[in-house]
Amino acid sequence: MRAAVIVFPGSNCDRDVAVCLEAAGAQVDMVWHGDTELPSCDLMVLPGGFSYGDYLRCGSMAANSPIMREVVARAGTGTAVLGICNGFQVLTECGLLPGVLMQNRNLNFVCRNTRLKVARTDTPFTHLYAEAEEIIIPVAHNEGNYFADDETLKRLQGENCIAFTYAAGDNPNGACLDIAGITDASGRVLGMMPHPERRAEAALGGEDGRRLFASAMERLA
Amino acid sequence: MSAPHVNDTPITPELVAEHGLTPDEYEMIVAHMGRAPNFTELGVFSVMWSEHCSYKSSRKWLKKLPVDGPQVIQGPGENAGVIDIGDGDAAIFKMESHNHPSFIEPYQGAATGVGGIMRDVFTMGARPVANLNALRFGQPDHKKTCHLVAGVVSGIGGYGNCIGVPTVGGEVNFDASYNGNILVNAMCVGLARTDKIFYAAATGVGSPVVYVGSKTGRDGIHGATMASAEFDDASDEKRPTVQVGDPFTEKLLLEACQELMSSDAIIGIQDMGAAGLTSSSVEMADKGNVGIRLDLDKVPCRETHMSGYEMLLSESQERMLMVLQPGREDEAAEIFHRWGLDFAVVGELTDTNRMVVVHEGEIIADMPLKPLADGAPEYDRPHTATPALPALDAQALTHPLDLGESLLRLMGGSEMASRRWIWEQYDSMVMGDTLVGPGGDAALVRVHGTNKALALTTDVTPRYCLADPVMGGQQAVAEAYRNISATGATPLAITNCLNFGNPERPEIMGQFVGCLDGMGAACRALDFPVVSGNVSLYNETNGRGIMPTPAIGGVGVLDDLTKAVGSAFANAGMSVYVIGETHGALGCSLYARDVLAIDTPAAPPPVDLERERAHGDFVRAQIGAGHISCAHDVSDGGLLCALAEMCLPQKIGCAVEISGDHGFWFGEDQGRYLVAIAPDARAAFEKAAAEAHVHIAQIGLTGGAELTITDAMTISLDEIAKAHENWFPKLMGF
Amino acid sequence: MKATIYISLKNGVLDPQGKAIENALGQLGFEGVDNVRQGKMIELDLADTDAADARNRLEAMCEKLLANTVIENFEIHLNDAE
Amino acid sequence: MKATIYISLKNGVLDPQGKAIENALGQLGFEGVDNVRQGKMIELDLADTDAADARNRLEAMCEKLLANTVIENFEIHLNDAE
Ligand SMILES: Nc1ncnc2c1ncn2[C@@H]1O[C@H](COP(=O)(O)OP(=O)(O)O)[C@@H](O)[C@H]1O
Ligand SMILES: [Mg+2]
Repeated sequence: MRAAVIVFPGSNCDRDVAVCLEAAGAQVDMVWHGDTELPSCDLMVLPGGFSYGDYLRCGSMAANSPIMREVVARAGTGTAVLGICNGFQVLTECGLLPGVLMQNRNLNFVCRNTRLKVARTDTPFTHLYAEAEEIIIPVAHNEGNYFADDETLKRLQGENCIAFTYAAGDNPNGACLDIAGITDASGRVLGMMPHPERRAEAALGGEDGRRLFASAMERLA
Repeated sequence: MSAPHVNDTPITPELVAEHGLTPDEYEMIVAHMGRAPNFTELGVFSVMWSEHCSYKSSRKWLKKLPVDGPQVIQGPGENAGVIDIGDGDAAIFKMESHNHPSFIEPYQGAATGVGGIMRDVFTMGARPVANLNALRFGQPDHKKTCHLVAGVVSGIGGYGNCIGVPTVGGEVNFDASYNGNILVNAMCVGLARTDKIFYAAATGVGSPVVYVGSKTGRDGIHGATMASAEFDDASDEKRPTVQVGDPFTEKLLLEACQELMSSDAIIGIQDMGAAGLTSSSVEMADKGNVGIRLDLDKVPCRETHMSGYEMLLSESQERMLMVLQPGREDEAAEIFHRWGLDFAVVGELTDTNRMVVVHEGEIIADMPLKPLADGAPEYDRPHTATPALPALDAQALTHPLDLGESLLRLMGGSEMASRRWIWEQYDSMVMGDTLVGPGGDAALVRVHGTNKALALTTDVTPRYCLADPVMGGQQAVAEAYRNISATGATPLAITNCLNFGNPERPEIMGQFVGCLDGMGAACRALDFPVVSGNVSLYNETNGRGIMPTPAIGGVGVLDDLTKAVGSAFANAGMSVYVIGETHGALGCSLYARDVLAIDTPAAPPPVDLERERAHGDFVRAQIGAGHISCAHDVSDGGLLCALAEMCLPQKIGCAVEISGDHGFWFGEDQGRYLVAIAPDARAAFEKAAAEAHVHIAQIGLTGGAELTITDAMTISLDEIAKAHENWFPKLMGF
Repeated sequence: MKATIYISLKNGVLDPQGKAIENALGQLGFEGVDNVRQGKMIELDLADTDAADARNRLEAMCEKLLANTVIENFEIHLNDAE
Repeated sequence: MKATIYISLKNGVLDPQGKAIENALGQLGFEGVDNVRQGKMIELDLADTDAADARNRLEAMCEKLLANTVIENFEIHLNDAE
């Protein structure tokens, strides 16, 4: 699998996710935001961090950077996209996924492990998880409170686009329907607030996140 | 046409005083200059000779600290200290205070404190890999406390999280002496290769002096002098000097500097911290024993009509000064421009040993460098030692609460309650190498791509330092040593941040001298030298000083991270031992303060440095041998609180089979650890202790969901956890 | 020409900051404060000299970047006076 | 009574957000945009019926909570009309 990790000024989980992709066996290209050329790849990754300082609205400026036009075009032809944390915010800002990520309910940044329920397993990212399996993945964000209007939420449910939810009682940010991650209808675009790359080896406390990269490796290669 | 020039301002005694200089100091300046300084020169001298930049009250005593060792690559005197951690890797670290700015504007004050200390570390070529902080606030119920806690914590997180460096540990105390003067000490640790370390010294006459980073505004003008001045209730008026941090720009600056550093274009580099352009250029030129000529018309400015005085003294953040190899300017400019940062050649090195500043075609300052850099007087301020206090006799005291109630009060009180509310606001995991984050003894951060880890901690117990500065100084170093040892790592070196009141008062100066004496002794005995540090004096409001607070930042290394042990019980059926003798020292203990409500001062627990070292060596060896499955040092709250802390994280209880009085359970005798030993390792562990002449005692067995002491106490972990976890959220309103 | 853009959350969109401010005001003893909503204000200078052009450009800036029209409304004020 | 409070950074205080927005607008091809400053706008309903009282209370709210007067200025608008 060839994966392109898009690096925006202010991205700070780009290396972390590249480490996990490589550990899973992928060949990784780091692509600078100002580039307009994207190498041919099977997966595009928008990493976590504070692109453009999270100024104005998280992800808003990154969504308008030159490389994103290319990412959106490629996504349109079926190339898979994974947006983690700030990457998820970019995906909603550029319209690849619906809704927005608002400030956390208690207005504080939150970094801790959360229990997640895997709600959709027929995607290239989640097929190695069991349906309704509970896994532990950390979050670290100030704006992870997923919001969409009722109609959109209904559609997400109807089209089985909710990939991960926070387990009951463990919603760290007030997200609607406890949403932690969503996909597009095809399942090839995934945006999620939790950071699978931070729990992908035993030394870091657990390996639940590793299977997400292994899934992608199997399905997208 | 020429506007009135600031240098037309006459130098009056009042102006000299406003610059924080004494009449004698002014006379010395005149003597160095061979004439009266003009207004700009006075400003430059005043910041360079401020307590903050010149260490004039503390230098004499700092010189006595041990700064050498085979592990030391660079001791105090550079932007940060550097130690060798093997395999060609170096750890670079320093701690610094941002106390006064954080009291005035907690968010920005704390944020810029974090930004500043990270620049100190990455100017030396390191990539920052961990941040820690040591915080002191006033009483929890003081009217300003919550506002300050909230602002400081989100400021630290706001900056560190954005730049993408994990905040992995720290400490927090509350005490009335900090009501009007909080302490915000930030520590940063970075990694570099030992052959790629950058220093501040500028060499090569004619080499270009280059300014990079953000533009200069009127931020924090006189910040350095403010940091050395006592607060009074009129300090509100000093507000417009607040600097605003921009972590996004700092992240770009970090990446751009790292990119340029991978070439050999840089001769010397220095961040613009306190006293900005002035101190960075003076220090670089002085260290290289050259002169410097600055052209202020080239300095990128954010505001119009800035005077030379303002540009020289501005403390705008996220800026660096570099001296480049001649001819490499374009290559460097390309990098900084690509990262969207300002880049300007603002001067050159000369052979004059003078600092000459040009603005609008005129020389506005021309000063000899040596006196600026190290001509400030060194004061031997009068100091009186803190009188010795009697020990507290545990036997003579009746206890108002039973063991369980006492335990709950301590575990759910301001000093011991969980700091989760704080650390969950910090990204402690970014960079993917945090093996142990906040909540353990020392944090463990893997050296990226290796099997090694750094062990990091900050420690000091101000109430001990107040009662007995020498013991308090020793204890702070010893506790850092212990926290690192408890993970299995080898303690290597420390940084410090020495927060004290007004040194012009002999009893405060006595505290300073005593603490340094104690620190020095402990560093020597434990082979734990000081490689960097910072002094913050005049921490007082309306004549009331803070408790002496010499915060220690300790760094150790674990060569094989698979050998690390945690501080929490992980399995039932383990034997629990206490290492070190327990006499029941209640003087200065939290129990004496919060349960017995004793307010007559008493001696703190004594530190026995020889034993401290023997116990540390023993614990590390036993961890290395695989005999110990978890280890925790015994500090605040004594044995019973330490036991509770080991039970809570994984909800594994403990049944204690020995009995003791309140002194035994809550005394804070030093040099102790609690360890859990698997049944099959007990014999080897006990044999090793006997051979090493280390006192150990088996006290109980892990298991269950309660903490029990036979015939004396049964308390569910849930109940302790509730008290422990609820205090902070309740204080902060959620 | 100077312009100010006011960006506010659409009705029905939850405003956690507004709620938090409302609670905090209550705790400080300010009573009778309701429906607190927090928005943004962006001030800028434009090189344009024609007001209609300026307004068109500002609208485009809002649509493209300054506001997230899924949840936000914007309002443009031109301070032509100056 | 409805009120709106506008909070902006004092002159001379660094506004990293404003600067970042200015750069982003430039990259999107919007030229001639300068001095972008970002501020806050807080809308609220007040139980007060007397405008002078309301203004006093709002001032107190700004001083105490809404504005960080170390670095920010505030401006109060009462929409009595409604
Ligand atoms: N300001 C803070 N930031 C991050 N972590 C903190 C902070 N204060 C305390 N902690 C963490 O809480 C734990 C307990 O702190 P403390 O009681 O000071 O530890 P110790 O007594 O072992 O030195 C430690 O892991 C420490 O790193
Ligand atoms: Mg400890």
